[in-house]
Amino acid sequence: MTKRYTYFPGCSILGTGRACEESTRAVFAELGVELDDLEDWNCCGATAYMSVDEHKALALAARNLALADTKECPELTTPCSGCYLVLNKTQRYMEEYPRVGDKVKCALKDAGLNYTGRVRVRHMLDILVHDVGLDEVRKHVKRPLKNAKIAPYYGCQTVRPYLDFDHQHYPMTIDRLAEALGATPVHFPLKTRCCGGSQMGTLPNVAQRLCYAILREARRQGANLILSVCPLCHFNLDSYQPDIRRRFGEDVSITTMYYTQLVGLAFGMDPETLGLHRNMTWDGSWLEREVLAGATA
Amino acid sequence: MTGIPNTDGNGRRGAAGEEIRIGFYVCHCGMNIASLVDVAAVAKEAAKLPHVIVSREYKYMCSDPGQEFIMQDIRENRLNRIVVAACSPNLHESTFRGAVARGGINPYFFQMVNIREHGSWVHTDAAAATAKAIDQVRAAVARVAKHRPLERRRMEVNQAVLIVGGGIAGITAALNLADAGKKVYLVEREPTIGGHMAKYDKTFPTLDCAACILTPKMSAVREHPNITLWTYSEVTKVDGHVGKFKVTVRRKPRYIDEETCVGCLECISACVFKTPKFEDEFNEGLGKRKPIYIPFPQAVPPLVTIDPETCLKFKTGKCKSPCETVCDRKAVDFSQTEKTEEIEVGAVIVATGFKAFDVTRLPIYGYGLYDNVYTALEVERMVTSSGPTGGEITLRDGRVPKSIGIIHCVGSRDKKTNRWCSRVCCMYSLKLAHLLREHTGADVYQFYIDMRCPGKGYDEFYERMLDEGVQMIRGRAAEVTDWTMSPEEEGKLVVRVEDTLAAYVRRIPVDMVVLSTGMEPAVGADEIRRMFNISCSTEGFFLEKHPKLAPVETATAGVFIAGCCQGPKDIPDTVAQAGAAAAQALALIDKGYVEMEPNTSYIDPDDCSGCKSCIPLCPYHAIAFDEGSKKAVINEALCTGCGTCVASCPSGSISQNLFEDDQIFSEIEEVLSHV
Amino acid sequence: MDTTTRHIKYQADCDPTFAPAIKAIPGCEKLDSCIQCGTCSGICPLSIYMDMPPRRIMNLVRYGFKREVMNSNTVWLCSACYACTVECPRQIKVTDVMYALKQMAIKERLYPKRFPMVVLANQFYKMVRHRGRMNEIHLVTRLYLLTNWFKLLEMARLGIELIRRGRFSVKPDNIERRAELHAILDYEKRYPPTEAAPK
Amino acid sequence: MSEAWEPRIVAFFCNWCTYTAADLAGVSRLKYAPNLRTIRVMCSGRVDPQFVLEAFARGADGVLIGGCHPGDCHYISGNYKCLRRFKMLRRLVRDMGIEEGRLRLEWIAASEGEKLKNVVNEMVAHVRALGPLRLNQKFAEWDEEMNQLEHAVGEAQKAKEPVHA
Amino acid sequence: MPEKPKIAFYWCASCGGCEESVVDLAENILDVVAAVDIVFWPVAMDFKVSDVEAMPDGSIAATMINGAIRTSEQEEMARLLRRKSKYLIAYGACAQLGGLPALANQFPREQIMKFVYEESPTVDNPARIRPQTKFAEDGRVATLPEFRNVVRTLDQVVEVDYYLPGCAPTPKLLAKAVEALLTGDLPPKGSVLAPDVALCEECPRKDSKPTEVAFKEFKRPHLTALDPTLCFLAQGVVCMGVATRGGCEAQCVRGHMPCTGCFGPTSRVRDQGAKVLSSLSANVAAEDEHGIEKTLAGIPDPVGTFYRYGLAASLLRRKVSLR
Repeated sequence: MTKRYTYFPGCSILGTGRACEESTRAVFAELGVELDDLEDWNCCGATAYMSVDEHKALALAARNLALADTKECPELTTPCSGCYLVLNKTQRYMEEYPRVGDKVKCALKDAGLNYTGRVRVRHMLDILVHDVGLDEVRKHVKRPLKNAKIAPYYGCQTVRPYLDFDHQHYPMTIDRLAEALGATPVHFPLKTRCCGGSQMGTLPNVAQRLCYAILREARRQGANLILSVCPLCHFNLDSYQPDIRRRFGEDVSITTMYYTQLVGLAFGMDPETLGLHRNMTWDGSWLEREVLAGATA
Repeated sequence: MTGIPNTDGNGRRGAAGEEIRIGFYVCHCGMNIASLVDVAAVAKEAAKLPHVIVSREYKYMCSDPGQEFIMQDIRENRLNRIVVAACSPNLHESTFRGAVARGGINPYFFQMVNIREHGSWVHTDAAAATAKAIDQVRAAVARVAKHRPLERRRMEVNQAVLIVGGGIAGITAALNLADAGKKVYLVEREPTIGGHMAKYDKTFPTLDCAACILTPKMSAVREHPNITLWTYSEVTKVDGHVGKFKVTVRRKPRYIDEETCVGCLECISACVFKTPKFEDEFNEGLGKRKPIYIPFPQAVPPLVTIDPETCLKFKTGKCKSPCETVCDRKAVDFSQTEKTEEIEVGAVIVATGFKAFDVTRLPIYGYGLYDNVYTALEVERMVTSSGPTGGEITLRDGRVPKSIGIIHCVGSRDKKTNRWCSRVCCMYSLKLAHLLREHTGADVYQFYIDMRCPGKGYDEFYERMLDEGVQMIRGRAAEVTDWTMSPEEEGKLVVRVEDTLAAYVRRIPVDMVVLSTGMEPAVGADEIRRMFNISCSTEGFFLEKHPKLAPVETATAGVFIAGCCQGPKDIPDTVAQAGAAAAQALALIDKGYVEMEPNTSYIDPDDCSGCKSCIPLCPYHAIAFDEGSKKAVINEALCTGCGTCVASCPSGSISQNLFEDDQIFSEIEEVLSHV
Repeated sequence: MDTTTRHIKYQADCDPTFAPAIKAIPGCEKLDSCIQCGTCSGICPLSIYMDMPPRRIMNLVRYGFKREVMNSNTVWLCSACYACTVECPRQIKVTDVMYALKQMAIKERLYPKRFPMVVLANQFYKMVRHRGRMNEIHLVTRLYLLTNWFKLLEMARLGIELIRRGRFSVKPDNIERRAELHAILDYEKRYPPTEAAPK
Repeated sequence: MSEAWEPRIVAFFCNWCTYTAADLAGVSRLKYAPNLRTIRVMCSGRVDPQFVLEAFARGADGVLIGGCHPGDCHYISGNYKCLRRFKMLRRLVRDMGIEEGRLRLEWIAASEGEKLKNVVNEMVAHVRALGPLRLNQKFAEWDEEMNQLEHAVGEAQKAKEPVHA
Repeated sequence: MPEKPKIAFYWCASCGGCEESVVDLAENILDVVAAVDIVFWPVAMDFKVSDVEAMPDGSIAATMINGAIRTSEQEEMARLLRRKSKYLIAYGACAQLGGLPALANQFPREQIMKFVYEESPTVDNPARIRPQTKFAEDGRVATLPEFRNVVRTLDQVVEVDYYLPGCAPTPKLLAKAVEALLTGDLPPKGSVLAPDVALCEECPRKDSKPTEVAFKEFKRPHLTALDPTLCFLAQGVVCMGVATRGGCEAQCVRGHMPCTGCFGPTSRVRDQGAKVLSSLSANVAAEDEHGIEKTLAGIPDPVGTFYRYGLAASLLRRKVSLR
């Protein structure tokens, strides 16, 4: 059974988030899910656009919805939590506030686009766990990750404010996914706490402190791996570990990866294919040391 | 039952030949009406209408002088119809009918026009509001000309009362009524009466022991000759109406003969399960019970119950049943089956109580995730000396807590869960703070949004807690977590909160968190509501007839409500309301009869073709087919006057008193006469 | 030296147009129902850095303390994690209120000078308007050039790492139909909000 | 009438829910359009389709029926009977060329003063947009075709009168 | 010997069945003829309108007009006969209620004209010629009556004294009416000369109806095999008998057809269709909106079903033309 979704990659996927893209495509291809790229998509506007002009922010994101509206499959999916939130919010606000919705629709119409409202924005995690299903995932597992102790990190915009398939404060979706891969999820009280997001660029002391707390707590709870869902969260948690060590004088280093990379590893895929070499915290021996050795031992 | 005929014998198509003389009165209601509606214009227009002899305006028509005008005009101007334009008929229709009757004419020669609630209070344009008032007056004048004299019906009232729910409300009401000599049926779903109150240790603000004040009342219920107590039973069907409700009660088998069991509890010790193994509902799961159990030692009736879900005899059929053999009175009876009882009562008091908020709906407070997060009800059981821990406050790992955080408003004042204030949580949280300090000496923090202590001695109690050193942090706890940032937080739960009065975000490490859960409508409240035809608010609490003036009556005559099924309240208020409900029920049945509005439907046998279309439409089965005459007949005693059959009769052969077709047609005609 | 200052607010100090302007923005309509419980501040991961907790901002906005709100750093610390919005017992969309305040501040140039968040937002806005997509490297470079250029040096390590791992995309990415995008974004210019939108 | 046209809506409210909701709207001082003319019945089940047609025939621009929410009827199920009749009546009325929006059935509980206000305002706005129905005036217009004849016959009669005299 | 009372018959918009029903008096017609003088009966006897015009006003004892009023000529005749008659009797369903011709009130005149003269499959009229009210050629002028926009009952045009219901009235009712006229034993003016109780009372299937009939579906009689002894409503077939005056002796039901309502409502009902609608829909079994709609969909044409005879006399009278 092939399932098809309209795919919105998002800007960061083209740069720092390349590995997220690579592993997502590889894993979904393996599971027989087709991702049909949205042609000529534009930036969703992220948090910054909303700060400057709300109408433009909604119109900007709505262009993508209008493009998706013409696609055969009205389910629009994206690997980036920020994009997921913005597209979702745009759609809901257009419905909830007809005044705004009408204006945005007029703007779209002026540019020759039409938005009917049939598009449904889905998170890739939702598709993996609910549409594909954990049973199907389990079938593809060739390398159960017995020794991996996972701190599942959902971040904020995946779950808030629109998550409808799990609890927003203490979700369990990744925990269940990790179990399906043979790994052990640990209790992780900070699983939905913000990593600082784009504040990393503007207020590094603040954002790094937030990441410090997350990394530290993951180790404290006995994890040897943080799984993240969003390219930005992953970037913050993965790339700044040396800075955090310097700033707070504590070694909080821990391997981090996208959940899709872990799924790929369990499926027996090559780390290179999954873009693992692009992660700052990736160390080629990790798999050998933490997972395979443990599994055979 | 006596049904008094409701027609005057003049026939239903208008009183014979009398001249119609209408008096019209418009009320200023101080400035409530007159500030927007031009009452003088209304009176002037009314004066021009057919049959109107007198048209007056007055400042307060409902006052004694206002009513006196009507009576005087009836006498002096030989009026025989009265129309008053004032407030809602729901408020003063009966007042004016009384005046009309005292004036010497039938009280149903009266029609009221609502120009306040439906007029001056909801409109802003004086001309439009006046025009509307005039139209409605015109309709009333046209209608009242077609009114006929009617009599209220009297019906005998059964002298028994049904009380649904055996908590403190049901118990209070039952004892009040039984002491007054009335027969009471008390039906309780659980194996024992006592309700939530039986689970509490001490009661605020006096800190008297709940059991000490409740258990004597429970025994009194059991011993009262006028009370029939059916526990482990549920109402399944209700028919009839005020004065004569027919109620079906399902009595679940407890596999113990109630007559012979004396409550020696030998059977429990004899059970093949040597140690209690199953979750004990009464102790909120903190303790364990056996398949054969008694909820708590002072349970009433003091009978054991066998739970077929856990009993081996039922599960496997292979138990030697030592319980059966040990009982020298042979009270254990595995062959027992469900029984149904049918009773007739004159009035009903519904006192089905509440359900504590399910804290798993708010995972942000970590219940179920962290061992040391408790609900208030669990802690209540824990501090009780007869509870599962014998009154010892220990955490699940056996430690005695040194610091405790009590979080208010869990499932209250929160639009995501329950919007309303549960009213008792502030006070019981303070009480628990006191008890917990008393038992453990721990530091206690209260996290509250607003401290609500209105009640006799309540604020004093709050002050006493402040004096005792309970720390009050004004802020809704944002989360409970075990994530730590500093050594002193290690191994503790951290409550993260903004102390809004200090304007700092604080992290308070505690050993134990208590969630002060709010109140929700009880499980099954919706079925009860449907059975007894009670309205409910959007939250699901039963709706009283009037929030101020009829707080224990419901929209259904003869059905009263008491306690938390009507809304969250504390024990004193519950008891007061239960007393009020008992008094109302008593007033109803002690009178011996009820008077009912005469707006019943009737069929003219000459007109009816016997098509039977109306028969299935009557929700009260008041219409029957007379096999002799081959016509439909309405039993007036059963008719409640909805008029559904009237609207449906395809040959127009059913009429409704006070809502005759021609009366309504003339209203339609008149409200549109100026279109 | 006497440094005592007088802290009193006269009603005339409040701006009566402030709250209505904010409440008119979608998402901010429930502002008045705030009960000052502090859940937003308590759950906010960044409130510990704010000079005024979000709860206080809510109160100041609804009663018209525009100057005080605009002088505070609170809105610029908000990272839009939506925790406050989700947890608010009155279902006030606190994040949207923060956005509304940011928009107003940027429009009226009322933000604390050279606050990096504002620069970031503006640069992002311009870049996306121009190209249709955002390039992280370009954005961050511009941000540091405009605010604190020697930060660029600090970032050298990270930059080199990113290049090494193939995550450094230098080529600015453009969408094809930019005219279409501009038509959408300039809609308001063509039809100012006072005029009725054409059907 | 020379005054500008104002929609006239005849409302049949059940005593227990919607009439009481209207009382509540009053007590709460909610403001709504003054175009309603209310007729109180004990139950929405009493609303005879004849009443609705009569109201239209007498010149109503809209008819609003208000009852208790399903499951909340004071008389157990009168509102269901009303709902069933309404479903058929609305089809009939539509087939007779009267726009559906002119006939509404709304469940408004005693506690829903706010809903009452909104329903009335919405309906008045909707009927206003539809324009006048005013069947009574239409009947008069239709019958005008006969009046011309009556006039002509009258004239002819006058001319002939001497013959019979 | 006193002069025999004068009687007139006239035929407006109807099928002619009412005229037949007079003949259906069979040999009894001789008694009638013996007792009265028929002074005007276009279908059977050669009288001219001018003869009637010549009569003194009020000189005819009773005139029975059948048919609805659709044309200006019918209006003219109704007025003339009204003036000349002491009693004017609306004879039959069309005169009383509008009858089948009144179903045309669902369509505007233009639509009817267009269909009849242009679109009907049996019409060949390429020039789209339509009848004119006035046509002049060679100095001669031909006129036709005007076709009205509204079909009317007789009493919407002139005052009516009595109604003889039915499609057509039964000879029994006619004979009774004539007898009443002759003896002067007349009910109050405006009465319908038939029992004021619904048809069920005299229906042979009355006893077969159970007391609790709730409709799960509505069946259409021509699509269903029906029990010839069981009440139609009990079988889910729309029978208007519950809302229709008796007096016909349930001839249709005896012929295994449900009542379609030609005797009109009882005196207590203003709108027969609304009443039967009320009764049938209230007795639908479904409780949910969807189920209710599904059941009621079994009556695909409510106007045609509930107002087969009564549309002109109904409260709404005719379809409002949509703008």
